[in-house]
Amino acid sequence: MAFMGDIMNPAPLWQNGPSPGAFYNFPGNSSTFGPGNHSAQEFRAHSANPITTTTTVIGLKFDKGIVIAADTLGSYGSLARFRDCPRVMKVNDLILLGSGGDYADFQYLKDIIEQKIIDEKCVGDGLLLKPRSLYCWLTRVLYNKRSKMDPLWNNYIVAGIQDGEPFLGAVDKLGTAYEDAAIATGLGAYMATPLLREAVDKGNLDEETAKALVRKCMEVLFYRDARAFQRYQLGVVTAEGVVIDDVAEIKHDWTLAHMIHMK
Amino acid sequence: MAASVINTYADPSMPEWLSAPHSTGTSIMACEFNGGVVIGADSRTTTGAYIANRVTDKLTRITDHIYCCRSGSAADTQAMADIVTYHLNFHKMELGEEPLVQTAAAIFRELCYNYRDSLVAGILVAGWDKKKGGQIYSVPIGGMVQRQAVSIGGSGSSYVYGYVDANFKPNMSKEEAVKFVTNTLTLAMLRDGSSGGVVRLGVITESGVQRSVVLGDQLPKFYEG
Amino acid sequence: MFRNQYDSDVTVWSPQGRLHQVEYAMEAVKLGSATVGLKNKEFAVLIALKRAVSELSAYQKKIIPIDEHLGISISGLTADARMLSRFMRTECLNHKYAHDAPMPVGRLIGLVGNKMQICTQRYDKRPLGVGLLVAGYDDQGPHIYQTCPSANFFDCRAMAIGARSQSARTYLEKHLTEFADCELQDLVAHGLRALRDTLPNEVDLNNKNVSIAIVGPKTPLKICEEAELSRFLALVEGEERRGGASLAVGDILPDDQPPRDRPDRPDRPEPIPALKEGFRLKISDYKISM
Amino acid sequence: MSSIGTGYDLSASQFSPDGRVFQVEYAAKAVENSGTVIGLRGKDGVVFAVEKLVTSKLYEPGANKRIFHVDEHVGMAVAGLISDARQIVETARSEASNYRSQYGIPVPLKYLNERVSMYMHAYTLYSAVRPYGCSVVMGTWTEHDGPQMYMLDPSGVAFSYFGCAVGKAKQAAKTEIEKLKLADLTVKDLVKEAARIIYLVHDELKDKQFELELSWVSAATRGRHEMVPRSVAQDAESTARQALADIDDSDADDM
Repeated sequence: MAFMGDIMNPAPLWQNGPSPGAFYNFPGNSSTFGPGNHSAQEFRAHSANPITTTTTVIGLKFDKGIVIAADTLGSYGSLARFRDCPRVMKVNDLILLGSGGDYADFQYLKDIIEQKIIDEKCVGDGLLLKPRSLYCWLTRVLYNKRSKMDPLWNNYIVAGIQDGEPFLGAVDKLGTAYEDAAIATGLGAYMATPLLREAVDKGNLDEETAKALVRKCMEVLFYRDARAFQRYQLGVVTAEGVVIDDVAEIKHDWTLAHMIHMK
Repeated sequence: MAASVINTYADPSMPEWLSAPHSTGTSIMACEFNGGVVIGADSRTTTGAYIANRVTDKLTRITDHIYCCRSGSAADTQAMADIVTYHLNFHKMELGEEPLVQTAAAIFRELCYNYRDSLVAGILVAGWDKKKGGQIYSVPIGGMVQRQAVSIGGSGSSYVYGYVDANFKPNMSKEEAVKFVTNTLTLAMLRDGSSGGVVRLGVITESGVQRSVVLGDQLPKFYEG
Repeated sequence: MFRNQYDSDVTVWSPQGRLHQVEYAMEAVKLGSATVGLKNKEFAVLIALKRAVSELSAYQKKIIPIDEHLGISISGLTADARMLSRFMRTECLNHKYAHDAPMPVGRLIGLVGNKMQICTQRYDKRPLGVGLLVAGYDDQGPHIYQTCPSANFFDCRAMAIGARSQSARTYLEKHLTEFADCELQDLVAHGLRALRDTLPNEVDLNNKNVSIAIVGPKTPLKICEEAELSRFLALVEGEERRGGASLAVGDILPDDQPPRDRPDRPDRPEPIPALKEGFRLKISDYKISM
Repeated sequence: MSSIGTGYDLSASQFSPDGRVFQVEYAAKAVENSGTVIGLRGKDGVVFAVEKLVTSKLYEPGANKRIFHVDEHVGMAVAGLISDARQIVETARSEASNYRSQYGIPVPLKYLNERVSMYMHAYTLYSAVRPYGCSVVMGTWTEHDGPQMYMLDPSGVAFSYFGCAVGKAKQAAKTEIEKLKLADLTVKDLVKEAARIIYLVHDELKDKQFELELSWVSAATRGRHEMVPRSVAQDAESTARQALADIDDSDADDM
C-alpha cells in the first residue's frame, strides 16, 4: 500500500522542494516540514461526503461595503434537522465570513479563526486581520486539507474592508479561490448569481438596494431550493464596522397558486 | 484492510444506502424542563433483525449530573462514553468542581469530529450544571454540536419530529416533560422496527439523577389501526 | 580563570540575581562597529559603519535586507546575525505565503525575542552575541526596534548600538524632538552626524565605510549605493565635528538588570573602524571582534 | 547567605546541606531588582499597575509593555527579566488556547494558574536549565466566580491574593495595600489607589524615569482584560502626583 503514503504526503512541488502545504503550520497539518512518517495504519478513509449540511450563502458588493446572507437550516439529508445553525460570522471589525456546506467542518474552522482573532487581540498592537489575509489563509487551509484527501466540505465567502475598499472573495472545498462583485454558492450559484450580476452590471449599488436585492435572492432560493429555509441571517460590513442583523424571516408569497386552475 | 474501506467509497456500483452513514436501531430523546432535563431511550439492541438485548440501558452516566443518550454503533458509543468519563473525572480533579455540560459536549464533539470517518455515533449530551442549569447538546454523526431545548435522535426519531414540534413547550414542569418524553419515545418505538422494548428515563436536576423505567406493557396507548 | 564562580554557564544565577553569561554576551555587541537607526513620521532609516578586516578584504556587510518592508543592521557576531536574519526572512516569507500581506514588524520582533530567549536558559546553548537594529514599515508606520543578546527588545524612536555608540545616542537624545517632523534628507543627515560622533578624530565617513538603508510608504527597503551614498554624505560634509568620539562605552542597561560597574578591560583595545584610505590597522588588532 | 561560595549554589538540581535550593532563591533576586508591580482584587474586578522603569529616552513612549493579555478574559503583569516573562506569557496563552479548543469555554483562572505554575516549577528541577527570573500576576473577572488573582514565583509556587506586590518596592507597596479595604472597593477606586501606590513607592533618586502602566478586568469591561483607557489613567496619575505633592508639603511643614 505504498501508494497511500504518497497520498498522505504529496510529492514535492519541485526536486527537494516543499510539498504542498509544507510552508506553514496550518490547522490539520502536522507541524513538521516535508514528508512525514505516516504509516499505512494511520490512513483512514476520509470524509467522503458531508453530513449535516447548509445550503447557499450569498455575497454582494455595493459602493461602500459588502452584504452577505445565509439561512439557518442544518439539513440531515432531506431532513430539516437543525433550524438554528448561524453561519454568518463576524471575524473582526473588518471581516464577515459566510459558510455553506458541512456544518461540523464550519464549526471546526470557526473555532480556529476565533482563536486566531483572540491571539491577535492578545498581541495588542492594534493591528486587525484584513479580509485579503483571511481569504489567502483560507485558501491555503482548504487546499492543504484537500491535498491530504481530507477536504473541509465547505464553501466560504469572505467579505470585508481591505484598506478602505470593499473586498469579496470565495473559496471552495478544493481551495479554489476567486474574487467577484457578486458571489453565491450551492444552488444559489445557479439561481441567485444571474440576479446579482444583473444589478452589479448596472452599477451604482448602494447599501439599501444591495440589501433589498439579497433579500429578494433569499426569497427566490426559498421557493426553489429544497434545502433552503425561511429564517436567515444578513450581515453588512462597511468602513463603520460589521453588523449582523437578528435572524430575519422571509415573507413568502403564494398568490401564484391561484393562477393554476384547479379542476 | 484499509484498501477495502476506500473501495467502499470509490465503488460507484455500490448502492448508496450501504455506504451511507446510519444510526442504527434506536430512539433517544432529551428535553429541558423548568428544573433540569429529562432524558429517555428505548431498550432494543439489534443485530440485523435479531434483537440481541431487549432491555438495554442506552442512558449512560458521565458524571453525577451529566448523562448521554447513545445511538449508533454500541461499541463506538460505549467506548466514547468511557473516554469522556475518563476525561471529565480527570478534569474534575484538576478543577476541584463539577464539570460543565458544555465541557462534556465539547469532548464528545472533538471525538466525533476527529474520528468522523470511522465512528458511527449520534449522541445527546444532557445534564445540569450550576452555570447554565439544565442543558442538552446534540452531537450527531459528522461531529457538529448544537444546544437544543429538546432533541431526538436515532433511527426512530425520524418518525416523531412532527410530534415533537407539535407538542414541545418551553418551561414545562417535570411531570409534563416526563410524559412528553414517554409519549414521544412510545410513538417512535411503535413505528420503528429497530426500536422497542421499554422506555428508560432519567430526570437530571440540581440534586442529581432520578432513574425510572416504563415497561413495555405499560406504555401509553395510541391509535394502532 | 573565571572572573567569578557564577559566570561559567548561562544556567547559573549569581547571588545578586544576575546572569553573567548573558551580560557578557551583551558585551559582544559593543565589539561590532556602530550603527544608528532613526525614523520620522514616514521613513525608518538605518545607517551603519562598515569595517574591513584587512587591506585585502572587502568591507564587512552591516545591513541585511529581510523583506521588502524590513531590514536589519547588526553589531556583534556576524554569524549569529546571519542565523537570525535567516529566521526572520523565513518568517516574513511564511507570513506572506499564508496571509498575502507583509509581516507586521512588531510581531516579527516578538518572535525573534522568544527565539533568542531559549538560548539564554539552557545549559547546551549560549546567548546570541549580536544586537540588531531593525527598521521596518507596516500599517502603523515606520518602526525602529533594538534587540539584545538578553532577548530583550525595545521599540525605539531612534537608537544606536555598537562600539562607542554612546556618543551617537547622546546626539540622538539631544535632537530627538526634531526627527518626527523632519524631511527624509535631514533624517539621514542626523543619522550620519550621530554615526560620525562615534568615530575617532582622524577618521571620517566615506562612501566605502557607510551603509544606508531606507524604508517607508511605497518605498521598499533600499540599501543606498555609491552615488546616492555620496549625495547623502555631502549633506554633512565639511561640518564642524563635535569634539570627536568620547571614550565612554557604557552601554545602556536593560531595565531588568541591576546597575553594575562597567567591566573594565584594559587588556582589550577599543576596536577602531576602518580608517581613511591608505590607513588600516593590522589584522591582529581585530582578533576578538568580527 | 552563608552558603555563598560553598559550591552548593551553582545548580538548580542541587540542595545545599541545610536543605535549600539556592539557584531558585537567586532567581527570585532578579525579580526584586525589577520595577514594582502590584495587583489589587476589589469588589468587581482586578487592577494591575506596573512601575515600568525607562532606561533610555530613545524608547518609544508607551511601548515595551509589562502588562500582557493572555486570553480575552485574563491579564498578566510581570516583574523581573522581561524576556523570561514573555515565555511565561506565551506558555499561558497556549494553555488558554488549548483549553478553549478542547472544552469550548474560556479557561478558568484556577486551572490556568495550575498549569503555568507547573511549567515554571519544571525549570527548578534540572541542572540543564535555569529557573525563570520573573514573577507574574494573573487576574480575571467572571460572572460566575467574580474577581480572581494569582501570583506566581520563580519557584513555581503560586497563591491566590486579594492584593499583592512584587519588585523593588514590594515591602512599601504591601504596607500601603494592607491599608485598603479591598473587598469594598470598585475597580474605579482601585485604579486611583494603584496609581497612588506606584507613585509613592517609586524611588526618584535611584530610578529617574518611569512609566505607569495600568490595566483592569472587571464587570464593567464585561470580563475582558483591557488597558485602562487613557483619560481614566491620566486622571489617576494626576491624582497620584497631587497626593505625592501633598505628602511632600506636609513633610516640609513638620520640619
